[in-house]
Amino acid sequence: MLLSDGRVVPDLPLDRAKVERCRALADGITGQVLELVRRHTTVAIERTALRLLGLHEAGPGGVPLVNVAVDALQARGLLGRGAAYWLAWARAGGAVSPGAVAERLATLPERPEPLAPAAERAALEEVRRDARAGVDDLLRRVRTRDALRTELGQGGRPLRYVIVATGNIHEDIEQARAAAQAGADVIAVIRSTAQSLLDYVPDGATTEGYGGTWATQENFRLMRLALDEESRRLGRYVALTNYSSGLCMPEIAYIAAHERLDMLLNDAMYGILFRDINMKRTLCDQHLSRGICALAGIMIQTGEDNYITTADADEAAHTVVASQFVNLSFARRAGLPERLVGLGHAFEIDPAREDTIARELAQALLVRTLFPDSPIKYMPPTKHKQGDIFFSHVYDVMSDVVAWLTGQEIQLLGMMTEAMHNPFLMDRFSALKAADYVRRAWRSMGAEVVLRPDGLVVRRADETLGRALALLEEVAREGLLRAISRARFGDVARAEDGGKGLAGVVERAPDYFNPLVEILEAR
Amino acid sequence: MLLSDGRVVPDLPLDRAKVERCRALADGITGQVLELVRRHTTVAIERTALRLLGLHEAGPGGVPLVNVAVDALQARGLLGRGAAYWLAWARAGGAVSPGAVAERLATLPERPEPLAPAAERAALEEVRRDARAGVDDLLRRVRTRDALRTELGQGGRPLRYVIVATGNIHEDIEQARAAAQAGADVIAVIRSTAQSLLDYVPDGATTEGYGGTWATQENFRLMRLALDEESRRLGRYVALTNYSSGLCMPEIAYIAAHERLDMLLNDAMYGILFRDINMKRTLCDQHLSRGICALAGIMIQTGEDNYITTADADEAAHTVVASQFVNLSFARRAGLPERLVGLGHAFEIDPAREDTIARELAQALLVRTLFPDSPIKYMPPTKHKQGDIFFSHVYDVMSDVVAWLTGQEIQLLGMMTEAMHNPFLMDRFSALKAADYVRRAWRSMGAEVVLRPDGLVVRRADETLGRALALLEEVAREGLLRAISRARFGDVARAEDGGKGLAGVVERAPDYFNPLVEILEAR
Amino acid sequence: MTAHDWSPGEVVRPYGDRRDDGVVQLSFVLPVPPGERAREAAVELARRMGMDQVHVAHMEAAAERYTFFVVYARTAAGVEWDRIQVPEVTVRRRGFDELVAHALREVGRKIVVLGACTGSDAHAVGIGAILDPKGFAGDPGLERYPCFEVANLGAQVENARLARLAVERRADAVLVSQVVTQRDVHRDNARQLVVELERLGARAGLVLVLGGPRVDHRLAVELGFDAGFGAGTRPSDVANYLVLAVLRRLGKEVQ
Amino acid sequence: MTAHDWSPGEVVRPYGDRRDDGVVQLSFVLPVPPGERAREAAVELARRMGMDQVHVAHMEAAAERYTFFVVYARTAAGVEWDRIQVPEVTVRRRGFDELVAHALREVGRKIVVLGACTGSDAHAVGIGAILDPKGFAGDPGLERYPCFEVANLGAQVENARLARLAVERRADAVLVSQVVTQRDVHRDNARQLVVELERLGARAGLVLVLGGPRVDHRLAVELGFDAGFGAGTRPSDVANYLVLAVLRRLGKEVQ
Ligand code: B12
Ligand code: B12
Ligand SMILES: Cc1ncc(COP(=O)(O)O)c(C=O)c1O
Ligand SMILES: Cc1ncc(COP(=O)(O)O)c(C=O)c1O
Repeated sequence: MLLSDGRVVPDLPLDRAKVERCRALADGITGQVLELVRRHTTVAIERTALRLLGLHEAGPGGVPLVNVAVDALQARGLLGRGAAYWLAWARAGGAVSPGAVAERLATLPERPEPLAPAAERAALEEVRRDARAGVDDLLRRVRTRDALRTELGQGGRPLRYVIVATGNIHEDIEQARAAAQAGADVIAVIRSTAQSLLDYVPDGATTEGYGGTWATQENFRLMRLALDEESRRLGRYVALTNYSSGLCMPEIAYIAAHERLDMLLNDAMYGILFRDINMKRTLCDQHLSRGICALAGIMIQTGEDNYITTADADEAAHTVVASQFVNLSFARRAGLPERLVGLGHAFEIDPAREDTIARELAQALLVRTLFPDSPIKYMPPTKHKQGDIFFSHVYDVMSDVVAWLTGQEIQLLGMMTEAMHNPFLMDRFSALKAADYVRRAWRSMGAEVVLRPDGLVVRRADETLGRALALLEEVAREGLLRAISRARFGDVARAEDGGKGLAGVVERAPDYFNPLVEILEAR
Repeated sequence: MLLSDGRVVPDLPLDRAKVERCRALADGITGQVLELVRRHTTVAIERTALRLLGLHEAGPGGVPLVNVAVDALQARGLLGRGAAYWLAWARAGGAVSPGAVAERLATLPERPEPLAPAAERAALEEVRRDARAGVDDLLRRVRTRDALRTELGQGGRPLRYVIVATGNIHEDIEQARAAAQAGADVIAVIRSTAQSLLDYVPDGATTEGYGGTWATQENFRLMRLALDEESRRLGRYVALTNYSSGLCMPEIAYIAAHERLDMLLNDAMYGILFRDINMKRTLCDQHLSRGICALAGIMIQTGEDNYITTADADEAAHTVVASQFVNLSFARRAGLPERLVGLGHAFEIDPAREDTIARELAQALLVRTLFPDSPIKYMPPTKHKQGDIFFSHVYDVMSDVVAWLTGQEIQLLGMMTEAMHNPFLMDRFSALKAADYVRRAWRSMGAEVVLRPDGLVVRRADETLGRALALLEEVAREGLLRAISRARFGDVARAEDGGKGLAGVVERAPDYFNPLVEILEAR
Repeated sequence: MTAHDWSPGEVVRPYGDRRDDGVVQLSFVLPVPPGERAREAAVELARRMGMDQVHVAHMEAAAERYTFFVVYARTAAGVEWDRIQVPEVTVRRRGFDELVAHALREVGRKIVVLGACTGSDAHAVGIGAILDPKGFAGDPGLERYPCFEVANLGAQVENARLARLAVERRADAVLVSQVVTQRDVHRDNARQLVVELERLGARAGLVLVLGGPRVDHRLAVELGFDAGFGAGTRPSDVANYLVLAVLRRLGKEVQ
Repeated sequence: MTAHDWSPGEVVRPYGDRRDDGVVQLSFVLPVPPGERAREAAVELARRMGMDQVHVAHMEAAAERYTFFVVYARTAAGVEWDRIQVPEVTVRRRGFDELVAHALREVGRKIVVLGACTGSDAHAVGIGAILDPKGFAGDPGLERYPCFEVANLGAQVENARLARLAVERRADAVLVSQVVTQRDVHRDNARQLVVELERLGARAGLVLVLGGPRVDHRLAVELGFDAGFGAGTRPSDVANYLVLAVLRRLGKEVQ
């Protein structure tokens, strides 16, 4: 198969009918969920709307104004109307500055005085205008990002994606620069361990994190500035990504867009399965977060790779594929074109087994072939990494080979110290050097290799597709929520009203008002 | 192609006519040389004959008796008759013990009294009997080796070949055992740097060597005993190899056979090109050494891999192939069946270049396909190894992949510290662990991969064969000696009467007597 | 002298290619650009670690101001084998059936086990490998043992909640997994649980076990746990330990 | 503080993932079987090398009585950048043509260069890379320079013979390659040449250069040579040095 970027990968014969059926089933599955999504809003969604409307800063004690406001509204059971409505209401009441607005919303009476119809219409119109202004501003910023990317151009495919995670944004910047100098094309700043469970976005530049660095607007800004500078110096655009995930999916998407991030890890189910976040909450949040990514041209990356860290990569291969169909469908429903949906998968089969390369090739080629227009993101081995860095390095390099042969678009580089700690500077260097060698050495092999038609690889790919189809049939029958509660993905079972953040899900009132949603749905 | 050991490698279409022509040319080339060989003997050849006839030990000052005797004979210009003749002569004169014989030969008068025809006939007959007895004893020992190998069986193909080279035989033994425990199938004890230029074989167990351990009969014996024991413990036969190379090729072959070595590095031209040994000398010596290997069922391994350490592996690929045809022809003329001729080649293309895998695959597959009955020996990268052990380890593993995909029979494992020092215990361990993983992971890929008919690999292989043919045509025209003097192999030029050891080459007298040669030629 | 006649009491030293040569391989990055001076700095650094015959095998720019080094050197350091003290979780290992029978007989009821990966640590696979039926590396998990009543609370469990549940469910043993160790978050987190349990006066009555890839027995004990298990632990190791420890708690010293 | 405002005078320390964290990676083998005790021995060993926060990342049997370890730890060691003295072969580098013109003009004749890989060392590629026309890494070899008259004697050249030839051919410079370094054979071998040359009273009149992958300037000087070149040397480095050194010998200090 000839890829859009000119690379050639071995042809993988697929049963088109099966593929079409999978897509159709996925659309059915997400369709059901979308109804639920449209009937609800969440504290995160409302906070996002308020951010767009100017409530950026944090108040005393670092509590973001949007949390002050939204928590109060929810406490009074007023959130169903939409925080933007109450902002309009507060403004009509004379509150002007963000602080004043938050203050006013935080101190609403039991039954707030309704506005006169005309005043209300005027107030909402003004808020709509502000929202559009906010969006226009956002788009201006996004265009500068796109302009620089086009001006400098990016590295060859697959883009080399590495992680920084010192916990200290300044040290992160130093290492991101070093990584870029060593050849990295994408920098991911890993978040602090606890962040996904926070129902607010921390504020300001941070220097202490656990297993990662806090995702804050200021940290985003500082890192992107440093990368702009480094990109210019290197004459190669270095992209930045972070996580729109956890309890603040849409807010982070908005902040990220504002600070010109290029990509975001954003998965419709990751939070549910791997952070035990309530499913309704995540499903509502992901939709808006993806709408924002669509608006801002941010490429999302899904997290199916995670499934095979909890489930067995060999047996659960089909769950990855099934989930990708669902994730893609959710994304398209949020307005994302396929070229912005970086479906994720990984090289995770236990290296103690035999013929792992044949199966990894089958999986990687299957995903590549199923979703030709998606910038597929390939993850290296992680779960079976050993403290033996020499072995782990070799193990990573095998995934480099498969990534190259199968024409992945974005390749997260494995670290030989994966089993021990977040990457050190020298780990990234060695990983980049090895990946470089593999790309050079295997250059034309994707075009050289023809797969035996009745061979292991071809049969395995077909079998996986078949099992993915069967799983989708099942999920379509049960409905997604039920399926998740039955551990259909990643061997993880989550109850419909279990998990964190359910309290933050609210029925929309008939007169629910959210100008951001209006704008996104109007596109 | 289905290999005799059951492995399948990608099919490589070859022009049969070209192949046949190469074989024919090689036979022509070696035919000419054999005439020269038959007209001459060398001090090494004569020493070997005397060893067979019982002159094992070393005299005072550790000088081997065979050297005492042969040097004296040559000094008096009597060597053309054959040392064995003079041994018969000395015996007839009453010298019995090896010491006495050596003594007598060392002190021959100017014109030794000729023996009466009858006495002479009797004396020579007796020596012939002794020679046959010596050979029978040798064969008995060889059979015990073969019996143990059959009893225990060897590891899977490719056999994993590692080097020990501490300089101290006792430490070598310790490390050989450790390597065997870690999975090695073949142990090569590298010789001390200087040994190939010594015109005698040192004596006894040694504990000091440079870049290797002295090859002595006692060292051979000690190592083989240790490996017998280790093999039994592991239930897997671990083979031993050393070098029949340099100025003592046939002597070492004889000693090795006696001590039950399984293989020997033995190349018809290596000594000439890489040790600057006179070509006549080496060409004569290699013939007898190979005759002995044939007799003792020792698998030889040729050294074409060395060419591409001096010449550019990419440009000189065809010289490797051409030389293999010649080496094989020499071996067959010495009575070696193809199954005992381990032709050598290597993964040596500069890793800084592009598409090295395609070219390495082409080369490895070409050699494998050209010589289906030879136990091909594959060498890892060496010349372009770096002090960056992490990179070098990855680089080695790529050669593991190629070795596996192309069904090599014996694989010398690359060491990540190749650029620094002789292997450490931990280097071998990591190499074996990685090779193991590659074999497991790529298990069926040889059968999965079909090469594009008009692809890089296929075209490159055909081109190399074509250039090898052209080179053979040239060498056939010029004659081998001339060709070598014109640097046709390994970019190294050697003069016909330059180099070391020419003085040790002697015309055979019409009545030249050498019972060992008689026995070998009678087979 | 070869390792084959190695005997305790000797000083143990790194082995490169001959006994006691003290060879070690190092790699590190220095925040300086490559060059002769940087090389010399690397050599000097190794010397200050007490090494000699320092060979800088590789020096390469890992970034503009950072240089990656690979070094081989010899250390004079050695350790006296006898002097090494290791606190080990030593138990007479019983087979599955034997252990179950023994436990049921001696305890007279099922041993209640609570397991969780605590704090913000979301790594559930490790604790799952120990508790869930499918176990680890073919070794069945604790839920398979009829002598245990197991509840795996999963990951991200707050210490306070875990302590409360331990009391409510009258747990005999609480198994805690800690996988994220950056900035020693696992230490604080583990200690916090001990505090919580003590607050509820429940610590003494419990067998408290810590586990994780960067955990060892010594660390666990130091943090106020009864035992610690590290990378590659098999459920059967834990099962054997638990039965013994619980019996001890119940004053039954039977082995 | 980041490397970007790094400045000499500071103490340079290994950089893992933050400035001055002192992180180094080690690997080594201990001649003992794996186990808790072996692990502790590895930890203790690292401590004796002055490291703390020692993490044994991996312990595996490399053979029955040998255990392979991978260790990450932090060293307190650091080096003062200013204090580092490096003897360097510093030459103002000239381009090919400029150098040739300069040499021919100042010397007034070709500079006679003899090169060899001496003793039993058969590694001819290194010296060939410096002398032979095709050179190294695209950098042409000395034979390409019209200002040099080069003879590459190849490998395995006895020191006595090389010394004799140096005198006979009135060599201005002798280039020696040493690649095999086991048991310090290269040191003895290099020293031997110096002795031979002195015996013939020829040392003083010569520029004597040593090279090889494990050679550096300091070592060469220590062995009685004028300069040393290591791994990755380019012919042009050597050419520039030779012209300068020969001119010095001829009492012409021109730069
Ligand atoms: C799988 C995985 C994940 C999955 C977890 C899925 C899940 N539900 O468990 C996902 C993708 C969600 C994940 C996320 C993160 N991870 Co993670 N993850 C891993 C990974 C790749 C494998 C861990 C694993 O499952 N191992 C397999 C199990 C069986 O092994 P084990 O845990 O060691 O358990 C064995 C023993 O330790 C012992 N054991 C373990 N627990 C217990 C308990 C008891 C009582 C006993 C007796 C024994 C015992 O028995 C087990 C069987 O032998 C490791 C890297 C690695 N290879 O170790 C990184 C790793 C642990 N993750 C890491 C990090 C930093 C994170 C993140 C914080 C990154 C981020 N900022 O996004 C996040 C957030 C997670 C969080 N909030 O805690 C780091 C931790 C670094 C450190 N030293 O602190 C690691 C080491 C990767 C790295 N090099 O950066 N991760
Ligand atoms: C090629 C090679 C061989 C070839 C040599 C062919 C030939 N005619 O040269 C063959 C196969 C014959 C060979 C044999 C042996 N080799 Co060898 N060989 C190598 C290998 C793989 C590459 C060396 C090479 O050509 N490098 C390329 C050149 C361009 O690099 P270079 O030599 O470093 O030269 C550069 C610089 O150092 C400098 N330079 C070098 N010399 C000089 C001189 C001057 C004056 C100047 C200014 C600069 C300069 O400039 C050059 C360009 O930058 C090395 C491993 C490695 N990767 O280094 C082992 C290696 C050198 N060999 C080794 C050994 C032990 C041997 C043997 C002794 C093994 C044996 N017992 O059989 C034999 C015997 C050789 C002998 N008698 O000396 C060891 C040496 C270990 C040690 N530290 O002592 C090595 C390191 C392999 C190993 N890890 O064991 N070898
Ligand atoms: C899709 C996705 N989101 C988020 C994360 C990171 O976890 P958290 O959201 O807890 O920071 C990951 C990490 O693997 C991921 O794959
Ligand atoms: C065929 C052959 N002979 C011999 C040797 C070893 O060299 P020497 O004979 O000098 O020990 C090698 C090493 O590469 C070789 O390939």
